[in-house]
Amino acid sequence: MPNTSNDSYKVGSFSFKSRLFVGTGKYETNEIMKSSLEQSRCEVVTVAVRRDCLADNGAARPDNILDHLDLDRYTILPNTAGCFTAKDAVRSARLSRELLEGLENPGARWVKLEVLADKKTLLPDPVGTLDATEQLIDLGFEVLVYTNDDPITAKRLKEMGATSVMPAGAPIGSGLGVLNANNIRICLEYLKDGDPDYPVIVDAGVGTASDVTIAMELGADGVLLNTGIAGAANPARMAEAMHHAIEAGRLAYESGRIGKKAYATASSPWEGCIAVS
Amino acid sequence: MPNTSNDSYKVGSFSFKSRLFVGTGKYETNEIMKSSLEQSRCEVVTVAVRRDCLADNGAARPDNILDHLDLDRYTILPNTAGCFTAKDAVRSARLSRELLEGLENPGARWVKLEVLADKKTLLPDPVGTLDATEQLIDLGFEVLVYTNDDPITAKRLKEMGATSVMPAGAPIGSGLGVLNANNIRICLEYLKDGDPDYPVIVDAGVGTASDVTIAMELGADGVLLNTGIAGAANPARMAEAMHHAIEAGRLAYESGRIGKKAYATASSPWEGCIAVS
Amino acid sequence: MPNTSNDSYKVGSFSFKSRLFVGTGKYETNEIMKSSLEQSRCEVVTVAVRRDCLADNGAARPDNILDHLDLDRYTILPNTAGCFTAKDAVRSARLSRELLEGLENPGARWVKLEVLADKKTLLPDPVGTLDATEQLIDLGFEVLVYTNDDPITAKRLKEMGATSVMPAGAPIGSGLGVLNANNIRICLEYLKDGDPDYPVIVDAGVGTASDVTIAMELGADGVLLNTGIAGAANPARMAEAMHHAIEAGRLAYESGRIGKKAYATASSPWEGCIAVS
Amino acid sequence: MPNTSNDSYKVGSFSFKSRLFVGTGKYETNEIMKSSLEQSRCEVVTVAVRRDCLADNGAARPDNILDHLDLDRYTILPNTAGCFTAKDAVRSARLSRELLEGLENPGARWVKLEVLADKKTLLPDPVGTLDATEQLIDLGFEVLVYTNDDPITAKRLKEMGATSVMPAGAPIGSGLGVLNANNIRICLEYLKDGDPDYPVIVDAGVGTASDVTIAMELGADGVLLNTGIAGAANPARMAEAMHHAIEAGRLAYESGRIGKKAYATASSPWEGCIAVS
Amino acid sequence: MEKGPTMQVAVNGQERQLVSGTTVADLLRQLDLQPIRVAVEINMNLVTRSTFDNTVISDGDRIEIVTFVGGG
Amino acid sequence: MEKGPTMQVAVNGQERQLVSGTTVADLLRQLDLQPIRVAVEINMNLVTRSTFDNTVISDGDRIEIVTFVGGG
Amino acid sequence: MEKGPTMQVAVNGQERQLVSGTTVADLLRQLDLQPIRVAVEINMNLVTRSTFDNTVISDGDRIEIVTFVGGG
Amino acid sequence: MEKGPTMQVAVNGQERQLVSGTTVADLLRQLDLQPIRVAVEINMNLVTRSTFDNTVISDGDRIEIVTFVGGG
Repeated sequence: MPNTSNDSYKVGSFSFKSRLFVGTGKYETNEIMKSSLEQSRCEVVTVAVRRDCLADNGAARPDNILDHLDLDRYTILPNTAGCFTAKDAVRSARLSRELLEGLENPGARWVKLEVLADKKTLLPDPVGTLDATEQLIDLGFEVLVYTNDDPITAKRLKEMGATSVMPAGAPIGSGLGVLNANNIRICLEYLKDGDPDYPVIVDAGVGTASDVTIAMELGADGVLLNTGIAGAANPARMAEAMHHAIEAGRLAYESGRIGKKAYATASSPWEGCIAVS
Repeated sequence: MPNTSNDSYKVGSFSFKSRLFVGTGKYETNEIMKSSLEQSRCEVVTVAVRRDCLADNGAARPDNILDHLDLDRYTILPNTAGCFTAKDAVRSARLSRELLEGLENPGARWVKLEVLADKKTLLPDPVGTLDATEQLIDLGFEVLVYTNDDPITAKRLKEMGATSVMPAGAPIGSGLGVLNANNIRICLEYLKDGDPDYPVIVDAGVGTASDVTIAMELGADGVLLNTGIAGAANPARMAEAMHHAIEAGRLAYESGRIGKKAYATASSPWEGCIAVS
Repeated sequence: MPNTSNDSYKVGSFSFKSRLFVGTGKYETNEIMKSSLEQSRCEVVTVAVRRDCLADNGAARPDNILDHLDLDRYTILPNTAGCFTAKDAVRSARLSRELLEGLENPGARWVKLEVLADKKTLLPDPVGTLDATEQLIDLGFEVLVYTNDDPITAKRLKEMGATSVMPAGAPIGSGLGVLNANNIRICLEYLKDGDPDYPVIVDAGVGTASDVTIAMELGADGVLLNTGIAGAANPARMAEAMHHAIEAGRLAYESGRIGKKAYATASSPWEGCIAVS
Repeated sequence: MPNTSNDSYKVGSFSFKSRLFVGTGKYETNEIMKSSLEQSRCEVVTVAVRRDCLADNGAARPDNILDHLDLDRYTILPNTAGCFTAKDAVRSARLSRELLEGLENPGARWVKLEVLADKKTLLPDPVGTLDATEQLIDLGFEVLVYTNDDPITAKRLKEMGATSVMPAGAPIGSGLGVLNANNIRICLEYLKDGDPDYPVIVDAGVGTASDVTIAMELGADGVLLNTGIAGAANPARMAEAMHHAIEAGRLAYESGRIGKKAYATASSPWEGCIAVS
Repeated sequence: MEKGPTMQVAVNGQERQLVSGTTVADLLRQLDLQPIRVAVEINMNLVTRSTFDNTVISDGDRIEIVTFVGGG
Repeated sequence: MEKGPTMQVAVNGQERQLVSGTTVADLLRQLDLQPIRVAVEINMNLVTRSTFDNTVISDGDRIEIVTFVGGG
Repeated sequence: MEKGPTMQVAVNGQERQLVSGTTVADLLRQLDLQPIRVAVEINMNLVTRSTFDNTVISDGDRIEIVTFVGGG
Repeated sequence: MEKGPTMQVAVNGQERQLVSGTTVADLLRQLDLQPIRVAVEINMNLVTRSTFDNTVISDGDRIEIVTFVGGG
């Protein structure tokens, strides 16, 4: 019997119960972000590294996101969003680690690696991603790697030592869900072969709750999303939806669904029918 | 703003919070049925009418299902499963009402009408269904009508006075989910035109949790299922999955999902990237 | 071995080689219609009955469509489009027959029955359709019945004596293709049970060539379409596409396609590879 | 107006009319292969390089495939199937070129590059593929590159100088068709940006005719397949189906299909209806 | 032109006055319509072509004269 | 035990002999069925529970005694 | 105000003049930035927080001072 | 039969003894293979057809003789 959805599972040296990873970008206000994170019941939130605001002219400095995240509650997962080369991704990861070490936050140990190919589609660059993964592992990071849904790249990333492979369901922010379930299935087959607890997290593309459920029903260990919540008309409610969607998908995966048939069999018994016809 | 998923909604003279309707057929044991119903958090369970066991030879009589249903907790929704003519469906409904009146159960007021065309596919017979609906309404029943996903039949059933129209997602027991979302959407458009609270419940075809979530995201008010839970390897866990799936779908429907695009926009801001590339 | 796509097949008392039925509505000009029909290589064209233009004030009368159809080449299939009741459909069919008898056109023997439910969705009314089918058969027509994709209604129509059942792939003019392949498959199973030559023609919903191919691969005997050609940017070229799509689909159906697998087997042999790796 | 399907199009220094590329593997007999190739009307056939049979013991040597291919009719496209490293793929390509130069066959100029990752799934290895592409271009080959459907890898291959990028619709031999139309669309957008005649050929995964039509409707310039024909119950007929499917898809692509709507508009005019209702 | 008594009919939904005694064939001639290209209903009953000459239109009749148009 | 005249009925499709004058309530008792847990039809007509005591079964009656079972 | 010799550096892409001898810690103070909330690179090399006080900025240095923002 | 000194080579993965001095062209003749239908590698290096006559095989050489087969 696999773990039940109430049990905790591991991602590298971390252990969580919630299988939902939520990004902190694009919320209209910090309050909406906070209530969305709460409703999502996530334990891990992603953040990005950016140049600080140099408001040395006395202008008000905008709030820092750290002022709005309960660091006792959430594990910070820094990403390398915005990086188009392995080099920049490594710089970004090291800066994140430095920040999180200063905060004595356990998120210092890991990083969500993104090496994007261009701003047009935000698709990951497989070569740069492989390169950066290797460098970051050498630097001691636990690397969670955002990648496309190619099973071969996924397998290679795991072989290099990635802590988790995070195949995309669809392009970032597209809202298209899991476009190629066959590829995700083969990724899972490769990555969990002889290693069923290896964590595979579907990252990117989620548009609505059923996308999350479908990803989890395929056997993913978790889902990472941001725009699907932040861009909804009611982000906090959609966050709650995503919480339930994760639970639904995981439980359904564990429950052994019925088979599919063109048509099937009655739910009520035939025996004892009063029908004379 | 539509009702939140925590609010109650109405089906005829009934008011519920849970949007999941669960059948009681096909469980291996009554204990599994009971725990599945519990985990599903449903408030309505369906039952069928059948000839009682005439064990007057002293043989042990099998348990009656009523011994295993907490009637204070669940509203009984009797179905007319096994009927292939309007006449038999009306007989079945009247027998159910008599039984439930004796039990002083509010389920005496309503019935889930099924008039099937044949045992091979268990598809509903539209003509017999229309006929029986009319008769049952005349007899004072609140009629919840299982029908195919044809929007025209759905509209006619409502016009005749059906309390709820219950279009099939897919054939009974098929596990195929919602095969024709376009038809369900048009059903909803017709049935809720000027009457947004008219209850539309997707009935039949559910194979796994995401099927439920998808049905709810289309705007259905509820989902009725049986085999999807009873036939799962772990029914009670699948029942819990279905509970979450209903919540996920309803909340997502209410939350206003993001649009779909071939590719999209970054979740992390571009401004302030350290990348020199 | 089923008929090859070069063999002729029968629809009632008619025999054709082409499996494409093309409507004559909505072309920008008669010339475009003519070249589209030619490119489609269809043998049957549908027409509708409408009030003639009463240009008795000396105004030029618009061309009659019959001036633009080579009646030696095409069999005319009159439809009852625009009818919302069985009564009007019967009137329309009788008027068509009178017209075609005058023209000594064999199309006088048959009619494509459409009884629509409303102008909003153009979906067929199942009850009116059953009613009109019965009346038209009594009046001696060979009735080809446009209906929804419900297998039970399809089966009943055949049992009533319909010459061909024509289930919709999707709503008229929607361009959505075959929305519910499962239903079309069950229709075919019912209609061809013990009667493999009974003609089933998918009617309505076609948007592009692959929709036609998919319908034919399911085992349909033909496809009827109009908007998919007439509304294309280049109707005559799309007509040619539809011709090839029909051939492709029929041939593929007859050829016994390979199975589906998550991944598979090499097209080139392994033996004798030079690879030392 | 793009080229019509009757016009020829270019792949590197080659010019063809047929957009179907057919593999020569897995046919039961050479006769079936020959008739299948004929029925497919393809102009290009792929072959693989393997160790010759060393029947120096006097045993009968099996026929050579070259005895069964009309080299005046078909352009040979040698593949590097069976290679799992860039090095082996380069060796294979050079051996093919040597063979074809000896035969004075124009196929000596090009190669279909396949660098597979493993025998289990036959998925391409993106890193090895990029590496081999570079080497083969340096060696003067026109390289047609089989790759996964990742648009970024596709774009990089073109930038390196690949003559054609050949994204997979689905795993080799899977029969699953085009699993991720969104990715193929983005590939086309990247590869044809400012260069509309750049040839993009969907390679692998085709199970039946509609898969080919769908690929072509997306805007691909051609489709390469083998198992879909060779593994069919009737390969020659399926080959004819594939010919029509290619034509259907190309013509439909060029014709500007109608849009999709939930429901739509009548094909027959409303004006002049006799209906009084 | 119209000397005799007239009657009021509807042709394809339009009100018209016809001379009493007008047959279907007369009406089609007046409308410059070829009998072979039309079919005719009076009061929702089909008038077969062979009876056009003999079918006299009555006051108040609702006449439909139809032909084929493009349709799908 | 059965002294009086008997009659032949069908109960849930099974042929049975009952003593003439047997009521529905009698029959349920004989079958050890709780009235509250069943509903009864005679010749496809519903017999309401309140009339079980007074409803006398006739020769040739087709009786259905039903209860609830699991169903979807 | 600035009495001593100055140097030209880039901080987060903006050109700035700093007094020679300025340390990273000095710079953060000038910018009113809490050391705990930022991470610093000089010429693409990370400067660990523990060395802020001792790391003297050189003329022409390209300095990045970063913090966390919302991201997905 | 073989009088002169021999050498050991691998042809398509099979170990074989060849007379010293054997050329590629000799080997193909021995194997009854048409030069036009094969391509040859020695130790993973391509041997062009025009040099078959002059290319002398050495002891320990790994020779690949390939042709086309059906492939997709």
